[in-house]
Amino acid sequence: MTYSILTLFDIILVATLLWLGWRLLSSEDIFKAVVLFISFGLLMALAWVRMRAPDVALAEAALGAGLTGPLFLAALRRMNRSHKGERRLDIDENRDGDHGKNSEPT
Amino acid sequence: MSWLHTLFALILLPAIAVGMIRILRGPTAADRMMTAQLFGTCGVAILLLLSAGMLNPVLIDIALVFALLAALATLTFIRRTWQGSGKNKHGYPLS
Amino acid sequence: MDILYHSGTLFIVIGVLFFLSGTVGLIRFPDIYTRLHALTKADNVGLGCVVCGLALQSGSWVLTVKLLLIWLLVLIASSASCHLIASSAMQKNIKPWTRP
Amino acid sequence: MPNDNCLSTSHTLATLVRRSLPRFAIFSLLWYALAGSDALSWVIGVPAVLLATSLSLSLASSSRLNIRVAGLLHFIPFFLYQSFRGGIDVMHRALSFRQCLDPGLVAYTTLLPEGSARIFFVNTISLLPGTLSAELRGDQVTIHTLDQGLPVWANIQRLEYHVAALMGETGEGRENL
Repeated sequence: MTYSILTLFDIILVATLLWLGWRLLSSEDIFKAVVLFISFGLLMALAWVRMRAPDVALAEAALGAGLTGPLFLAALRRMNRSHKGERRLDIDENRDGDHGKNSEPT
Repeated sequence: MSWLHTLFALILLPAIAVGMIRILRGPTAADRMMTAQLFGTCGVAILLLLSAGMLNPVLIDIALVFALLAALATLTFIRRTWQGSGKNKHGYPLS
Repeated sequence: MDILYHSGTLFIVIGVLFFLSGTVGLIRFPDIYTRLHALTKADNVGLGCVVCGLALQSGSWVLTVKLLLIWLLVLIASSASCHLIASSAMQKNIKPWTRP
Repeated sequence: MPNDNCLSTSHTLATLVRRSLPRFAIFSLLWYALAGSDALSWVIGVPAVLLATSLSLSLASSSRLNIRVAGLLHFIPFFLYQSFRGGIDVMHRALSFRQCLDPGLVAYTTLLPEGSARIFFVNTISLLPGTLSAELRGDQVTIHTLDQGLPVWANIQRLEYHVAALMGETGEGRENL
């Protein structure tokens, strides 16, 4: 009983991971890709757990979701700033104005 | 009778998968980030249930790391990416 | 022992239901503030119920303390980040959705 | 913000010990809960606990956090019950066939003093049924509510009362209004 449930769990997990990876690579909005990457790290940690490698899962959770995520976010901000050619700190108010935001007025 | 816990973990996994729609769609950046936070909380619950289902107490430690680090990403996002600078306009005490 | 186990299972079922309804709310609700409601409340309560259920079933003090610690951490982290998201959304003048 | 004036008195050492001892005890208990009863784990544990104590002392704000035990005993059941109700409320709204939302913003002026009590209050608002703290400017809290028909003010006043009792801030309070 447990094994069949776990097999189903694995199938859903792998399918979600593949879908996530595909969307992550094909996404045009970089911020969306970063968030998808963080989620990918979290799910990948679950996958390592299922492969009975809890130590790798621990490292994946710490590095994949906890360290690279914030690093990517900080890098995104810096990239955005240099992309605009500005050195001022408080300028990039609507960073996501170019792609995502269409319904909320700013 | 640990299959019951595994079953609950299995039920929670689609909750994560469906939440991904919000990442793909969600109009503002914060909507996407919120969903990553949902993944963190849901991931903690799945890990706790799996640790009972797979009879492996080590997974609880991984859940602890999840709980700590999922929030870190959200906070970095708010402070660094979304909210202009780190300057704080309303006097919300940061310390 | 049996009663403890079954009441733990009941708690876990309730917690899983909370999680599912939180996800449904995240998909269905119209704007960022209402989605924050769904996320923070449903997920924290859901995790609380799951933790309570597992603690009832675990029967060991150290494990119970650890589980409660995880819940406390998630509680603090998510309520703080919820407030931060809401306040910076206000700061960016995102209008709350109102009933038409 | 570091504050040095509290350590500048003559009994610096006594103050330091009195402030650090509870933290030390709490962090030691935490380590025990995390690492288990293995005696060898304290090789890492003792430095970690010392580091955590010194870090938490240097990060602590000037307003001392004095939590009343009686207040805590009243607060925990209140908090658990209210957050459970909040979960039920959200579940009902999310799963109901028609969308029954009527969101709006409510302004509230808190009487809690600046510092940890106010921060704690603002963060717990988000766990009450139907309310979410959206903004904090000085003592003005802007609250987003899921349903304007809910008794938001009454709920929040009760929470404020409980937080005041928890933090030992009773006395100067509601009766001035």
